Amino acid sequence: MSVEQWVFYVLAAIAVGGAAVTVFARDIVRAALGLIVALLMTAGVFVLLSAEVIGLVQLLVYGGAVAILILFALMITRAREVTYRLDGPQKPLALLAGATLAAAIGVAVVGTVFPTNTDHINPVGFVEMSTALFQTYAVPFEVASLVLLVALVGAIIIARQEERQ
Amino acid sequence: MVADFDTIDININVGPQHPSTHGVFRMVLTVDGELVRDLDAVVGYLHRGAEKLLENQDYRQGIGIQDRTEYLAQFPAEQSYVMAAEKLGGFVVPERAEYVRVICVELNRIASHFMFMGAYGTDVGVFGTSFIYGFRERERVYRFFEELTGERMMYSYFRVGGLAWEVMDGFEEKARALLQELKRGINDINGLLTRNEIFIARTRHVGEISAERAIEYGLSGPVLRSTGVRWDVRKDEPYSVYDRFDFDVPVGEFGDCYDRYMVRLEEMRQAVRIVEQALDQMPKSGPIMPEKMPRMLRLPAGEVYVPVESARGEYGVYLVSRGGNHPWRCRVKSPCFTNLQALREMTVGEYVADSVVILGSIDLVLSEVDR
Amino acid sequence: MMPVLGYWFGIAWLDAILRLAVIAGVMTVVVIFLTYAERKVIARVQQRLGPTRTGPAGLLQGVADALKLVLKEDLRPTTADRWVFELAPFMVFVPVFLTFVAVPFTRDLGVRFLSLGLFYIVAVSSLNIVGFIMAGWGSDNKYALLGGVRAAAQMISYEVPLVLTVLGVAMVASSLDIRVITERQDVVPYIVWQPLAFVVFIIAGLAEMNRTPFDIPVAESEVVGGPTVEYSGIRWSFFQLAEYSSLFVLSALGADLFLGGYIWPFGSNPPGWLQLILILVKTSFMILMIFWVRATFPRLRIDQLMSYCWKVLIPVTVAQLFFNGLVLVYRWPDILLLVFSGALLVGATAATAVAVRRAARRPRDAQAVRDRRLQYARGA
Amino acid sequence: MIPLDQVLVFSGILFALGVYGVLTRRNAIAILMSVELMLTAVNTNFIAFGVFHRPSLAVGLVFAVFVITVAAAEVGLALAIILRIYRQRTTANVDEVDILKW
Repeated sequence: MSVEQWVFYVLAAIAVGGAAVTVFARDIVRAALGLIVALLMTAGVFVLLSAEVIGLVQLLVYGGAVAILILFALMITRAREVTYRLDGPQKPLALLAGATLAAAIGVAVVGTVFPTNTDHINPVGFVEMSTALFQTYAVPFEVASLVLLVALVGAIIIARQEERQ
Repeated sequence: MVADFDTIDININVGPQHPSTHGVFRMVLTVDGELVRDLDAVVGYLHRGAEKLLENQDYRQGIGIQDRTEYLAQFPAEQSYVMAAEKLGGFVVPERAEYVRVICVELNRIASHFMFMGAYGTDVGVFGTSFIYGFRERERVYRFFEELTGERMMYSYFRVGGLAWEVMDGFEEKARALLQELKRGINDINGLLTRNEIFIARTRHVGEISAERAIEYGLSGPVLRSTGVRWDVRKDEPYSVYDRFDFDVPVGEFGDCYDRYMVRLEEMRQAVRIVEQALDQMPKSGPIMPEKMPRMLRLPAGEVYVPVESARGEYGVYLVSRGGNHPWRCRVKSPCFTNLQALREMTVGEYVADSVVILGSIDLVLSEVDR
Repeated sequence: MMPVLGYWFGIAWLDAILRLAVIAGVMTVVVIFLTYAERKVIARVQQRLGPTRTGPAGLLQGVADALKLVLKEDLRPTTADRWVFELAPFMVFVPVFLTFVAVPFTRDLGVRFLSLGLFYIVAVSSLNIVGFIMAGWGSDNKYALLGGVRAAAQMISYEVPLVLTVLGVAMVASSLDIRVITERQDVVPYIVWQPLAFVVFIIAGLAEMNRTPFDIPVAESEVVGGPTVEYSGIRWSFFQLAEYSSLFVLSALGADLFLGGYIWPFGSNPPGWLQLILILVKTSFMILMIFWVRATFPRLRIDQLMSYCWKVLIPVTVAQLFFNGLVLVYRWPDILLLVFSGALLVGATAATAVAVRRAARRPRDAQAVRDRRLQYARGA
Repeated sequence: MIPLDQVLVFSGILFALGVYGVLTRRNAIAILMSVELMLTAVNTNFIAFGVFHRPSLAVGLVFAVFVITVAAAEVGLALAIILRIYRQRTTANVDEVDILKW
């Protein structure tokens, strides 16, 4: 096995561990910290897959986003003062559903024969990707930025409604 | 329809061990995020029963206790005490002694204000520079006092009736040289802080209090004058020889932290003016104690209250004598204690960061608050 | 920091580990002497001597302090969230460590030269926010929590202008490779074309590093050190290490991006030793400036900090970016870059100063302001 | 080199964990976190297919960028909504927020 493969296994294992913490932890702050571990390690996987730009975007976006998530979590659950139940009674069923889904995906992946040769990465060049993003898909990109803007404005309006009343 | 946004107000204990409480003072802040909702000032950590001690010391020994009560502006405290005793005993202080007292008191005021400037800068967030500047200038004054009295802080230099001993040789020249240095020091502090935008933004309109409320609280000193009330014991109820000097009483406009700073800064300049005039007018020779002073001081029965303008406001000593060589009762009206009352009103509704700035702007001396 | 000579020993992982070890060593030494330098510089500003006792002219003071910190007891509050508390210093330190990797010091001296280096540094350096929040939350201390929340608000906000300024430079250089950006400055450094970007870069950088006048999260006189208040010994020294390393990285980056790095003013290919001297001089200049600011400026308040970021820095940097785009796309003469950027800089500075002074002169009803604030906080 | 199917299994596990989280959590913010996990898993898939396809498809990466954009917008909006609900109902528990009109 190549070094890259080992690195991938380590990253993937940590990412899955972090994800597990996210969904199993009883403390919401720890869940958020688990989430950031999972996201960072996934960013590492992106870099391994030669998609450095996406990996870096992932770092940039989620570093701040998760920090904000934690803040909100603190604000809303009063995690230290009040013992807060994060999970509902549907836990066993959810576990079943999750496990089934994982199994199904696993089976599907192993069973599928991909139409192209899939044991080699073909790096997408930075220029190539930029061309795709800003020329071929310029309109969706603009729309996406518009979505962000609208979401931002909407979020502000929703969160600040009191002031007008 | 909208329910209360039910967040928990956190109580934050600022002090008694905190870098910005200027001594062992404690304030319990109830904060909502960064906003102060309530403030509970807790005093008494430095209570030593100074007033009770005064009752058990004779009049001369009491002077030393006054030094320790107000350890940043010792001379005004001494002055208030000895003036009370003089008033009870009917002593007439020689003119030369009065001038030396005024010089000491005003230099002491400058030293105290320098201390304030330094600590205040640190409260607002300057990394030590204002502190060092302030202490450098204060050190000059202290060195001068050391030469004059033999002590750096606890002078015990004033006596009922006059002064303990004659001033050192070259008093006048040394004082004038000191004044030149202090003027430079004032300009240093002025250049460092006064026109700094961040300093303005941090202190302007912060901790405002109106003139009416200030008078209702009985505030005095720079805190009162910053609200625009032109009231200064030296001007309005002149004692000692203050009526012979030409000086201004600076007042502020809004009663905020910036005004309190500016009033103190201007007061330092005025103090320099007073000292210069005093040095000019001072008799070059003459007695420093009245002719006939008894060896053991026994004051007639009676009671008397003598306020002076200390660096922090009206510092008054209330003496009750039943005859004998020590006061029967002695109470100190300390300016900080009264000024501290307004802290809550000034702070509630401001940000957490402002609370230390406001506290600093009151210029606390905890030993004087707690006594 | 070493010449890039391909893989050492030809073994990738060994090479990586060696490089990391070298960075760790270099960073420690740099930090030790930066703390010494800061104490000396600030002492000079304050007209005192600073450390003089340990070693010649106090040079070993930093080493002594480091030793002391290592030997100190590592305390943890009993009520602290154990793992969050213990991992927080690393979460603060590691991103800074990672940014160090991508900064070129001379043409051949650097750990790794990435074609996306600038983007990499910006992305990675944003991660230590999480470390500060972890420290603030994990300590179970109200000062720490307050500081952690402040750190989050501040660092997330100031990341935006920081990114926008380096983006301006990247636009002018039309590259994200820091070496390429530096080498485009062989005649004119980018501080000339983008003065606004340079100033905002330093301001936002100060805020990202929690240094005066933006040391609100760790304000000594308010929250007594903020997130770091419960830390001692080696864990505390990790925060210190992170702060001074990021100071160094940011200064080196600023020198590379704005001051012509190892190239300007000696044409496109000065000899290696000259490159090293150039970059060190420029980095020192940046560091000195930051120390100077620290010695003389008061601290902003959190609301002023935020409104300064969102009302001043972000609009002007976006405007600059917009003008850059116009100039570059329509191939207007380069001097217009300077004109626009300079005009924005002067305008923003003057507007801010005037606004502060005008607000200072205008009376207001203090009690009403405070009541309104309290009411708003109650959500009513 | 990393085989494609291993990457897919990895993303599948992440996705399944996210699904589990969404189903089991009651706290709105915790649900949001699980959704983020799922989005990342999807992203991994996009990128993996993008780079393993021969000739490589920039589309996969472009899609990943869009997913991240949408995720960011979603976090912002969702947090605003959660905050709003919390202000009115003093809870972030989705089981208790079951009245659509009042």
